[in-house]
Amino acid sequence: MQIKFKVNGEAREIEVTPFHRLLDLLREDLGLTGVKEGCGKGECGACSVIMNGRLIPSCLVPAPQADGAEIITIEGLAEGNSLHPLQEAFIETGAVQCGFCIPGMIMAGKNLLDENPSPNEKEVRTALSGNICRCTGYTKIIEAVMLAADKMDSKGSGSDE
Amino acid sequence: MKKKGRGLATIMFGFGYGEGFPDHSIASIEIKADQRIVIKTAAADVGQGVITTVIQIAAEILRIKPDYFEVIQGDTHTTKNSGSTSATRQTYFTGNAVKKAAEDLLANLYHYGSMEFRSNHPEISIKDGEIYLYEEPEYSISYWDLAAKLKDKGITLEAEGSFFPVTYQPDEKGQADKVYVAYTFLSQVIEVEVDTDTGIIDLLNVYTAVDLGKAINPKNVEGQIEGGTVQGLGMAVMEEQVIRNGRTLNAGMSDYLVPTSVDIPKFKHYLIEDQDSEGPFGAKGVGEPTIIAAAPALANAVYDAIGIRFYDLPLNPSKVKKALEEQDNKN
Amino acid sequence: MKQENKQTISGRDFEKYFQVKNLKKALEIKAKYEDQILLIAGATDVLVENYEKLHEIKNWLDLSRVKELKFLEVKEDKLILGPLMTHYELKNSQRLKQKLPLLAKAAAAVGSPQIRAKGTIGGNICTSSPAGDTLSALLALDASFKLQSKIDSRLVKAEDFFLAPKRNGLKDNELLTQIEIPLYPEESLSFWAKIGRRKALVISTLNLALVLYFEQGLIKRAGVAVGSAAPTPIRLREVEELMLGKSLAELNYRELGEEVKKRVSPIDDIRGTKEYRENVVRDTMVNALKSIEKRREGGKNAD
Amino acid sequence: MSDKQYSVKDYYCKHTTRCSSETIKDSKRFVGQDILKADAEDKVTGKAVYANDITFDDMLYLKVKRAVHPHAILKDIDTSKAKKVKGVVDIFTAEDIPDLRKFGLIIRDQPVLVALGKTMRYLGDALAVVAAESIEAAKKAVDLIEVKIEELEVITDPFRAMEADAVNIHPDGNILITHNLETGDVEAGFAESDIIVERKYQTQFIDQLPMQNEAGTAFYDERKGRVNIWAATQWLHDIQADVAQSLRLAKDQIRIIQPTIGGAFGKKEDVSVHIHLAIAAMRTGRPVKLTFSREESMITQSKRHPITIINKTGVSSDGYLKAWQTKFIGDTGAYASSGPAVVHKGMYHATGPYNVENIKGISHAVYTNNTYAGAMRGFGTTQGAFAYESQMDIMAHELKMDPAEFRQKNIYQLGSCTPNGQRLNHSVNAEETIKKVMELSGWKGGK
Repeated sequence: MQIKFKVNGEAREIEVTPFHRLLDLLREDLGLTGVKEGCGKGECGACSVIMNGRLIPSCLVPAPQADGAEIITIEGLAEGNSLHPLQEAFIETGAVQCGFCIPGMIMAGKNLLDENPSPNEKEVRTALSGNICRCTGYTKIIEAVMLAADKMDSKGSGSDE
Repeated sequence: MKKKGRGLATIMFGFGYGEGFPDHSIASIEIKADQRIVIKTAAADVGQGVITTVIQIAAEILRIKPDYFEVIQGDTHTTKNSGSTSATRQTYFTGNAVKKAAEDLLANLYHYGSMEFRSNHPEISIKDGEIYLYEEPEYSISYWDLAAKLKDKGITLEAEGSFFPVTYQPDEKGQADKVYVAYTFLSQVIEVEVDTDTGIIDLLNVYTAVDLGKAINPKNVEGQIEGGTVQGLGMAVMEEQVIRNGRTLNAGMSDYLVPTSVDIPKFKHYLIEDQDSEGPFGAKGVGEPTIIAAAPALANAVYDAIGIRFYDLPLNPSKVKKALEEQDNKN
Repeated sequence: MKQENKQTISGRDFEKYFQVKNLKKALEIKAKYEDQILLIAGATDVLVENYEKLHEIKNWLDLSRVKELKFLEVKEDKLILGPLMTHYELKNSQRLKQKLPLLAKAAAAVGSPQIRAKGTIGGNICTSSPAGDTLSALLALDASFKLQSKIDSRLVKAEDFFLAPKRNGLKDNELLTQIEIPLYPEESLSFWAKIGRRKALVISTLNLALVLYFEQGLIKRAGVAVGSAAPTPIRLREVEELMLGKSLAELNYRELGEEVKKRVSPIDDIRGTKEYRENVVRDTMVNALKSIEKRREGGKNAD
Repeated sequence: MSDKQYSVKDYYCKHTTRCSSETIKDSKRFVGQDILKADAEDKVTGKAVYANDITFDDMLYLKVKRAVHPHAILKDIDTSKAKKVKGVVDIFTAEDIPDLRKFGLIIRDQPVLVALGKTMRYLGDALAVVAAESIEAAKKAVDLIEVKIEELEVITDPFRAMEADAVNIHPDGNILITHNLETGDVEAGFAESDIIVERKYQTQFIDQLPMQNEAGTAFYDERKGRVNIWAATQWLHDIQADVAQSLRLAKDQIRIIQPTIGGAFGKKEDVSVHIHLAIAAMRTGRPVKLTFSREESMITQSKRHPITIINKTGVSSDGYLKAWQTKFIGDTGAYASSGPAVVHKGMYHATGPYNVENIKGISHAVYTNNTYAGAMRGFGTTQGAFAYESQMDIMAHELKMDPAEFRQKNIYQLGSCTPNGQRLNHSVNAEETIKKVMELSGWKGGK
């Protein structure tokens, strides 16, 4: 079946089948390999993308459910050569080790900051609780999201909805 | 009811393969005319940051900003053996190999630089990618221009370094003069709160002091401490692959649990840097030591909290609650 | 599209995918295909269950676009919910938090932020896992489920709906179309707890829901239900009855905990031992009562 | 055979990394500074290429048929139904590749494919590999492969494995390796001890659980006679050598290119996808990809060793360690992997960083039919530390002494000697770590 949707602002039209997941569609058909598969069962968060304004596990979305949706992946965050404040903050705080969880983590961070531009630490922790990281022990990732909130706040670009 | 406790553990870790195993690392560095300095190493960066570490070491020796460096990594046909990313060995081994290559290259910068200026080594100086006459700094040549000039003469401005320290295989009683290249030491205090109703252990604070010789990149060391400790705490309280009759009962992340962002404690670290090791700039390895103290420190903290000693890992809620019930029934 | 459609390769049993927009159509399809079609809404349970064999599914019925199944309304003495309400929507609904904080709290404990954004309460009910987080809350709140077929509909009490692990009273031609929860006039206080091996993204080792309705200081109604402590989530009517007509001061919490413990029949599994669940369900019941007592004393702001 | 030419360059140059010094304060010194990670920008933008992100047109997908029983003899394997699945290009078993050699990190005891009449020793053993046009066809074909076996006793723990009547998992018996440790006179040490504590500790199977599962892509360059493999590994040249020897190729005929690695922690030391990829690439002449699911990764690849540790320690009433006797029994599972090195490394560290004159230890790594155990962060010493640091606290408690004070009494100093007889001549600040951690945590002593 044919579906239409928007990925990172670009309209796409593509033939899909329900046994392919949104994850497969993004990675294999559209080459958006920043979206990662860590478990395939919604238990790790590596495949998280934002669909219609909500953070969702793309491994648990049959491709046809993306029809008409607006999707943002990690590839859609930077504008040209200028990184999103979250991306900058992850680099600056040393929050990146192997990097496999990072795209999903950053999307979870973005989803939080879209809804709550100045979260406290507890809110950050909760917002990231669906994303497993095995390398960092989370501490610097939490710092990164807090730092990004500050950056966006001071830029006055806290609300990019 | 919630009961607080704290526990201490002190550990050591002999790193490198040791035991007489031929443990070595080879790396090379080339200065290119197009303003790049290329490090080639097969050392696998699994996220710990060896790429960044070797750039810092080479930049330090070659007296030029890290921004010019590229690391070409991991190809059996273009890089030589750097050994494995294991045994907490890459900073020490590949770090030293890169340092030696950089030193060789630095010496050659002096050598070719002195030919350029028709002067002797002590009369020239090197800084920020420029070779210049000490007394007359206006006479200078950049690394890149030098590399270009040498290239015309068929000379590549490159060097290879290797590090191959000796250890000995222990005898039948496990004895030898040198079994591991060096030891890292670490102490950790962990504070917990045990919920006596549910047997769930809350992780509150972790304090770490590590004797690591020298932190090449302190932030990355912190990342190792936090990540390693959380893995160790996972082992202490929740992780277990349950294999019964050869079959894994929890092959998947819904039942093989590791800590999440809401499970982790807060951290404070102290790095002890005596720069007294044979590693680059006195550095010792730190990757593995960061996981080791967590489980015993936690078990000791739980004992402090509830007076029960556990001998089997992990201290999962079922185990803790069962012990609490038995304690209750005794009293 | 540059990507070649590989439909011709076998190993893919897929035939039909119905993405229906209204309930009537959905019921027609369900009547026709009965158990030969896979229902999805949030898809969070179904895709996990069928991981590695999605290609073997022949027919799909996707309810996610049936707008008439997504609502939350207060109608006189009851709150009614469409099964497509996501856990995220329930957790954040001001009306639900005000009317039935117990259910909002249970919804907030489901899975992870990602799962809550996608998973629905209808899915949680129809999957009928003994560990389903919202199910103990629904049982304690005396919820009923409207099961509808092309021809007629019936209302089934939550406590009669769950039959066995992942089995329920839905017939092959029926869909769950509405959840009804009575709103009683009395002052009520509730408690919900999820016990797991970690603090997030975890399947319940145990969950417990308690709601008490007070009239002049006496317990007029009560709801007690537990999850992951029996083959299905269960409501404990006998324990409720022990509390009726009494004030909190007259209750023996420890005894009530023991009564709960007596009535569960958990198993040993990877998430906890039978013994663990029995003891913790007892202590959690005690905590639930203490928590309600505390809140009653210190003004009745729900936790 | 495809006539398309594939190039290593397709996925080669991308793995170059640059480093930034923008944020450093003192531009003259780079060591000891928080230089930003060189590879972080690629990772936060989703540009970093991991093995599973590598795709070629015309690529085949592989799926492995694995053991159906943890310990059994393979009597028959029938792939005829599987071969009929449309989209299946190739299925191979050990019978199709007669000269395969075993592989392994230290001891080569692991079959690439279990041959007829040979034994499957755990559920991760490979019986056949399917190459198909789609992953679904490969999965379906794997399900249609029929296997007949003769079941053997499943050895579930090392204590059963060491009993005389237990069936041998490998020809030389179930004890893979034994090590001893002895210095001083442990009996004399116990004789002069005032308190003796003996305890038994048990650790569990742990999965390293790197976020990235095993994955790889490969193609065969017929002109050069070389297989190019992209797959994460912790030691390129060692895997290259192991793949080459198992296929009886020259080392140069196997080229392994390291993509970005999504975590390892010891799990990516062993061969995983590599040899199957190489065989399939050579047989089909097409690019091939093999990706493990999380379940497959957990069942098939190495674990942290569960180790049973018995510590008997003697201490004088004034708090000095006099004797330490220890025994380590590690469950190394079905294959050796790093097992020959892990368990005794734990034992070599059995006394922790404490001065003990009289030490005696023995360690065994023992085969079972569990998933094989290998390397994981700490390499046996993580298990050992749980035992020795628990033991230290128990002794402190018996002595009614503050645990920190008790440790400080016995802690290594410059010139101390390890249980192996290694004198520590430089960089020994173990005591300083205790002092600093006490300061940091506000530890005041007592107890």
